[in-house]
Amino acid sequence: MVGSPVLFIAVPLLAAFLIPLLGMVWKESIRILPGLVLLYMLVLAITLLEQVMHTGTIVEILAGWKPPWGINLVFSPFTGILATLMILMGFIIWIYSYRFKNVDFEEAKKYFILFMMLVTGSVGIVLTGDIFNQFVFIEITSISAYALTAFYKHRDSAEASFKYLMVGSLSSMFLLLAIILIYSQLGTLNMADIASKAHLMKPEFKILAVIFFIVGLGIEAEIFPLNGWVPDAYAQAPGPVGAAFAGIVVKAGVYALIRIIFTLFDVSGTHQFLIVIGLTTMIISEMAAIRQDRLKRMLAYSSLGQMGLVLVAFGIGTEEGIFAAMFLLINHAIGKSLLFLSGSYLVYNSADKYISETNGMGKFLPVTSFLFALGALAVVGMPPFSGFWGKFFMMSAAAHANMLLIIALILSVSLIELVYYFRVINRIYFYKKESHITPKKPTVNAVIAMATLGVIILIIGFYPDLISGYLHQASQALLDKGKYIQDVLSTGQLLTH
Amino acid sequence: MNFTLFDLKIVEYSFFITAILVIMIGLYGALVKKSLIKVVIGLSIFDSGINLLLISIGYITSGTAPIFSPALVKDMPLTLENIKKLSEGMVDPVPQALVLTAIVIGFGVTAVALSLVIRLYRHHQTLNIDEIKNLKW
Amino acid sequence: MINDKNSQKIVDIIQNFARQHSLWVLAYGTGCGAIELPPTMTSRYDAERLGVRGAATPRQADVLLITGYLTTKTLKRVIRVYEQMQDPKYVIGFGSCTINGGMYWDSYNTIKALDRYMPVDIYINGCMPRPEAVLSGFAKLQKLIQAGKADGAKKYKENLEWYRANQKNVIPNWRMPEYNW
Amino acid sequence: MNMIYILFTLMFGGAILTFLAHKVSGLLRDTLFVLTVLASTVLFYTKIHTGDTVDFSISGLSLQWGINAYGRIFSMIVLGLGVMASFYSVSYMKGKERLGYFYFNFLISLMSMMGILMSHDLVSFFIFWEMMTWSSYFIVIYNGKNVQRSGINYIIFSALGAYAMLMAIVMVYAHTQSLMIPDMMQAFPFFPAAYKIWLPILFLTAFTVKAAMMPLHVWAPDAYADSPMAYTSVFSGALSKMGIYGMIMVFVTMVNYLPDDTWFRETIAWLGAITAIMATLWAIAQDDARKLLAWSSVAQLGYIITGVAVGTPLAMLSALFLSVMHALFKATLFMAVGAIEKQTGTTKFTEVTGLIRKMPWTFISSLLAIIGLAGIPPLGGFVGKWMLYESLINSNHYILVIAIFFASTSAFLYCYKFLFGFFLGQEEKEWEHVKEAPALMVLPMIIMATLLLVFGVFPGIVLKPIDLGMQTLGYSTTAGTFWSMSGLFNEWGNQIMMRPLAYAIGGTFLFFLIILTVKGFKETRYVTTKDISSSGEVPLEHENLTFSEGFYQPFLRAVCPVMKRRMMTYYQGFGQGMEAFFDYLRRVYSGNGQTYAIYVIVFVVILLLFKNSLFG
Amino acid sequence: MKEILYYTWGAIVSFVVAFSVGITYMGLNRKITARVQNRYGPPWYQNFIDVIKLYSKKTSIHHGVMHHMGPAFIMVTAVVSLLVIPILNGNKFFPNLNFQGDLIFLLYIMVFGPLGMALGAGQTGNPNSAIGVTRGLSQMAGFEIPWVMALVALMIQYKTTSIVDLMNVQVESGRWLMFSSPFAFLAAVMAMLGMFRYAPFDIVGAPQELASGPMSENGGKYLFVMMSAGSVFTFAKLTLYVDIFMGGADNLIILVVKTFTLYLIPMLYGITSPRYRTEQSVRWFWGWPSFFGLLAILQAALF
Repeated sequence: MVGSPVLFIAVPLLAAFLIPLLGMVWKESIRILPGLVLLYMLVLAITLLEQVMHTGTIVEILAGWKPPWGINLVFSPFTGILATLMILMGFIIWIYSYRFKNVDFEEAKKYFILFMMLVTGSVGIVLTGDIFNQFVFIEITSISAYALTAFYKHRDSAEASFKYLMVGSLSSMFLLLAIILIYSQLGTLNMADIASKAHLMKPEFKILAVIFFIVGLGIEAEIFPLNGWVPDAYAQAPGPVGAAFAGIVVKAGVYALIRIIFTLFDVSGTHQFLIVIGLTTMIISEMAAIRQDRLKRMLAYSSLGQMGLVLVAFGIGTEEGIFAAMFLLINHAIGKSLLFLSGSYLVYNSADKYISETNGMGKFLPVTSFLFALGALAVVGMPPFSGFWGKFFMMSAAAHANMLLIIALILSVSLIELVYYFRVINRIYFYKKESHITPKKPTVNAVIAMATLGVIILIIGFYPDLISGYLHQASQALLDKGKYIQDVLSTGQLLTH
Repeated sequence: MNFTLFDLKIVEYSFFITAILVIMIGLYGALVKKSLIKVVIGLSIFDSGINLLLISIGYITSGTAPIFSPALVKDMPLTLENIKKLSEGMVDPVPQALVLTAIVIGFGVTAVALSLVIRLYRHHQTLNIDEIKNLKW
Repeated sequence: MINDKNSQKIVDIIQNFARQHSLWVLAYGTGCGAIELPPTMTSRYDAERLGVRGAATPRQADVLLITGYLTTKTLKRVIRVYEQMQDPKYVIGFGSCTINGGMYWDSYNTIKALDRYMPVDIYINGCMPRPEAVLSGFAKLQKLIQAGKADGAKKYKENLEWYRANQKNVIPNWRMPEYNW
Repeated sequence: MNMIYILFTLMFGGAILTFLAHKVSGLLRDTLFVLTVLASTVLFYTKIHTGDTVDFSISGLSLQWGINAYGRIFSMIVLGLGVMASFYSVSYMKGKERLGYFYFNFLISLMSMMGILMSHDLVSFFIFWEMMTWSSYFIVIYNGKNVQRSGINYIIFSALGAYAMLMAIVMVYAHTQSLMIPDMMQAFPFFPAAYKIWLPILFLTAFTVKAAMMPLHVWAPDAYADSPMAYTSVFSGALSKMGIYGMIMVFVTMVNYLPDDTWFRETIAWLGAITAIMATLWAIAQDDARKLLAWSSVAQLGYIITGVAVGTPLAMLSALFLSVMHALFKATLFMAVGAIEKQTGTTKFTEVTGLIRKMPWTFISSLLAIIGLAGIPPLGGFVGKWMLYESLINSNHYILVIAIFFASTSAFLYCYKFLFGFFLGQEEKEWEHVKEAPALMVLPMIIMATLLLVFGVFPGIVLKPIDLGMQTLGYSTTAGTFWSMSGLFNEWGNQIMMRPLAYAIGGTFLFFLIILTVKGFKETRYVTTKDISSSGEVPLEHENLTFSEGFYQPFLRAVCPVMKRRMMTYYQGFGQGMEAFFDYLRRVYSGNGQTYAIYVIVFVVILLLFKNSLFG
Repeated sequence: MKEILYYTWGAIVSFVVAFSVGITYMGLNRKITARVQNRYGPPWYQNFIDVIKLYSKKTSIHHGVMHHMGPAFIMVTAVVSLLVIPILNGNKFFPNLNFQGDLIFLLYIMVFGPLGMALGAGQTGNPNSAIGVTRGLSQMAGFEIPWVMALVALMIQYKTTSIVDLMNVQVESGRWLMFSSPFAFLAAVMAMLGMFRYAPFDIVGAPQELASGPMSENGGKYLFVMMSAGSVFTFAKLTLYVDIFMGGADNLIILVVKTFTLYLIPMLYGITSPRYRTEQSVRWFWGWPSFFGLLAILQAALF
């Protein structure tokens, strides 16, 4: 064993605190350290994942308290894949932002601290087995996200951040309420324990708890009425942060929501609710996206739509559906991050980030533009890129579950998505550059980061078997509630002996 | 009307009622007031209300602190029955721990919020939330 | 067989007969004479019984009818029309204006003798000639054709330089394709 | 390794290598491009035999590639046109920008077309279908003209079709648990009633989009006209045939099993006929050759669709034969337009006239192609049309045959306009410098035009593989009953022998041509087109008397009632309405943080209020 | 080889007959027109003279290869349609290719020539020619509709697309199709008005407007071939009508009588009519004639 899941939280957190200290000694270290940490985590995650796929879930107990009482970390195939994905995205985004704020040491320091916090929080959300612990991680993520959103002083980023904060703090209170409810009913905070005792809860309280959870976690999962902050935050945050939101934070939010709905309670109607809310999110945000005139807002709205799609896929509830949802999640993480990363270079030197300002960039930034197009094709779901498989598996899962109307709806919404992405691609390649824009060449590290994402898209597109085996196991792991409970609780018993 | 019962209930529910009142006040502040400062204050109040609610769950009327002091334990052997008996009148400590964490988080959020308010004021020269709408649709 | 002299003679007779009885007329309505053509063609005099028939374009026409005075400006067009016609082709000068200028004898911008500019096979006298005169002119032309004497086109070809000089003399801006026959 | 894998590897690898070679040298790129097409054609025809299959699986989906006789009909079009167009485009695209991009997408679209023909399962079919869509889309916008109009229209409609197909595919998959097309065909009769209606409709949506059928055709004229002519020949000739390919499969395997398939067939047949009529009328109204040919393509596909929908053996034969012929003559014509565009820089009839003496070979090939397009004997187009009419009459489609006939009679108008506009009319000084297009561009045109003539006199050459393909589809053999090497028969036993008729036509023509030439040979002279009998007036050098503005004004006045409304305006209205609606809807994101907070509370309240109905 | 010679011989014979009959008809047309206009008129053989004269023109000009070939194209239409149309019942005397072609081939070969000639006319560069061609093509789109409707009606009624079969039907039943399918006959005759391009449908060559339209640059031998083709084609068309509507003919005399009777219709209609504009003409054909065509199809489909 190379290490245990706790390292995923401890190491980056430690790194976050070490950055300012090391920065005093060697300025370059603040850039190198996060990368090293993330690389280590990535290696660790992949090793652990491989192990988990063969031997089964790893449950780590913190501070020696047995699971029903203490905090535990669960590295199951499901959580493991998500954590690996997040760390991978974190690493790629680190490569991309290695030269971020090259001249401004203080700013860069802040950025890397907050970024590490963000990764810590998100990975923590996924790995933890305790709802209150999850709440804390959510808050860590949120606060660092607020700060990262407000990173640029000269833009309207404070406004975006404040909106995020208002909505975020409101709903975190609801999350707390939900936790209170559960605790008052069951007297436990451990997820597995809650899951095993959920039937003891009064049904009204259970529903109430679910509702509060949905509201509390929906903010990070970006479901419809709670996602007003998303376009603002994505658009105003620095490019890599936007990518991190799309690639890391949302995934954590969706995970939390899915965990609550699939494992904690078996309230009837939640799956249908997921579908309804996912469809609503998708439809409204895609409709908003097509009318955007700013690139990043468009990408943000599109991100919302994608997450809606993921929620619908989860809502199907069958193993196939979850498999498809995971596929879509991964595709979205990779594709949308690529779009954010390359998109921020396409509109690098423009103040307002209008889509029209990407005109003619294909000539000046060929690689970036190509990768943007690739990302767009992947997100839209054009074969033979990765997005297609996700969409296809999702469709066939829905068809197996006899949800044809939903497929039709999703497809018609996808049409909208296709239109606005192709509009941008057209602009990039076939319009004349606006004279006041000076294109900014991407730095080498940025190109490497983006190209890595592009290559991943192509690989998954041509050879989906690469990940589908893992994903099948992950979806089985999510569905097999009993095994989860048994894994977590039995570990506790094993340790006491 | 059963006087004693009512008397007891009102004490027991008073925490809840107060907490909900505080939450409502907080919501009013956060959702209706136009000044950013007042919104932040409202959020804080809302926060406090939730914390109050959280504490009230673990609270038992006229309970004792959840500490096994030597005076309390005296010479009792630490069997499961004894612990159960002892802890009967005790207030549940977990909500309190949670609340402590929540307060800290709330503090952090409020601090970030206030700093954002300062930034917003510098940027927009106003604290009216309706005028800070550069980002929309 | 065709080269045989006798048969060539027979062929000539047939051809001349056909040419004589099928006169397709391009009536270039230049002057007042054009008004005399409708009575000639319609039921009162009915030139069609002689095989005389209007042709729409010079390419199809056999006879060019110059019905009256020609201004120098019109002359250019007439020459062009004439040159566009196919051999064998005939020109009928119509009215005294084409002979000697008639009442426009001292006009500065009409030509006086059509003969100097294109070969005229038949003149029809009068100012204006009545349809009877026109028909008699056609009959005369038919006789000429039968005798093989209506060879204006040949004359034109042979004396092209002379005609051309005369034409260029009166037409100031000569901008026409050369008649490279 | 299986030959089929090698074929696809070759084409895909060739595409990527061509793309990369663009950075190295132009010659290498062109060579690689042509070699890829040639090599894959040779490989396909020598090493891959009818019935070859290869199985593999992706993510638990078992897939199969292979080729059957039916696919071979279309592969003939795809690869044939591919070879022709590849030679052509090397010359045509010389000196243009982004050639790596162009050739890459060209090869990808060829590959995906082959993929469509060789997919025996629905997922690879869909994948190749979408690849075909995006690769052709990238070529449509290659010129950068009307990108937002033609490109977006194309992609919207294609995606509409593709998504409809995806829906159908997942429906089939969910129902049969198999992705194989033969499985689907076998299972179709046992599908639930609703599936039986919806599956054909969904599939047909996809296919008719590509085949540019009436309500879904609006993308086609712009897309055909705006892509580079070197590709349009493939686009209109081969890519649109993929729609026909799919349609035939749907009709043969699904519509046949519908409980009431008559109205279905009638509807599609009529839509095809209406497409033909309307597109013909619009083609007549065009002043740009590319637009004219584009509309004409739509019209021709209308005939084919009608043939497919009628579905009798003779009609199917005619549809397939017309597909091949349409590929030949429309590719020739688009190439001719490309040659003219390259030599003169414009494709407007109102700008170019009198090229016949400057570009004689282009003229001859477009003349033959136009004769084929108009369906005039003895060229291939006539054979197809003859079979179409006979099949319609034999199957009692009385009014339909009139509609088709009207379309094809009106087609003479634009046929003439095309030839007249470019090649005839007065020869102008402005175009005096124009030379014949390079040999690489002319040769493919000549070859295809000659083939058109050969196939017209000996239709059996083409009908033989078509017959084999139709046997794969479950038709009994039609050889002898409907056609022989140069003869055609209808169901009532009436016949037409192309060879003696062609002799008669050719003999008469030659005889009178000789008379015309020999008679007075010395006294016949050539005069320029300026020397015309225009009332004795001499046109000046810069005066162009060619009649090219408002060419068919009287005819268009006669048909104006039906041309007042364009399908496009409806779509535009719909699109604008939708966008306005979206604009209204997105105002929920008001930009005010407090509003968002209120949304949170309202969301909670709603959930609490409806908690019983939601989570009961 | 023997076959080819045989058919060539048949073609030459039928060409000669068609030429002489057709050109006589055109002369008669001029004569009758003159009499209607209260003139004496040219002799009936006037058109022979015209044709010979045109042939004996010494010089001629052309504007290019297409222009040169144009008349040959139209001759192909005339001759090949004559070859496909059986001239007498039972294919007597005039052996031709009528078993090799059917009505649909005929419909298409009938536009071969006009299109070819249109190309020739186009190459002249004369705007009148091009305008004439556009008018002609437009009008063709007009009259082909009732014409095809009539033919389709016959085809579906008698389940054949062969002209010979239609003739045989009439011979066997002893009833002419013009009586058993009156609407088809009506539509076809109305279409014939357009086909012959006499007034009021003489918009193509309208001499007063277009200077004889497509032919305006043709003279001499070109006009000769075109006129001959016109006369042959006139005869071919009339024979076709007689064949499919009037029971064909057993010998030439009957054929001449029948065709001339039929020929009187467009002739007399033309003499007494002014000229339509193009769109009026086109719409006219899509009006009543097409309605009759529809009726014919209904009749054929229902009874």
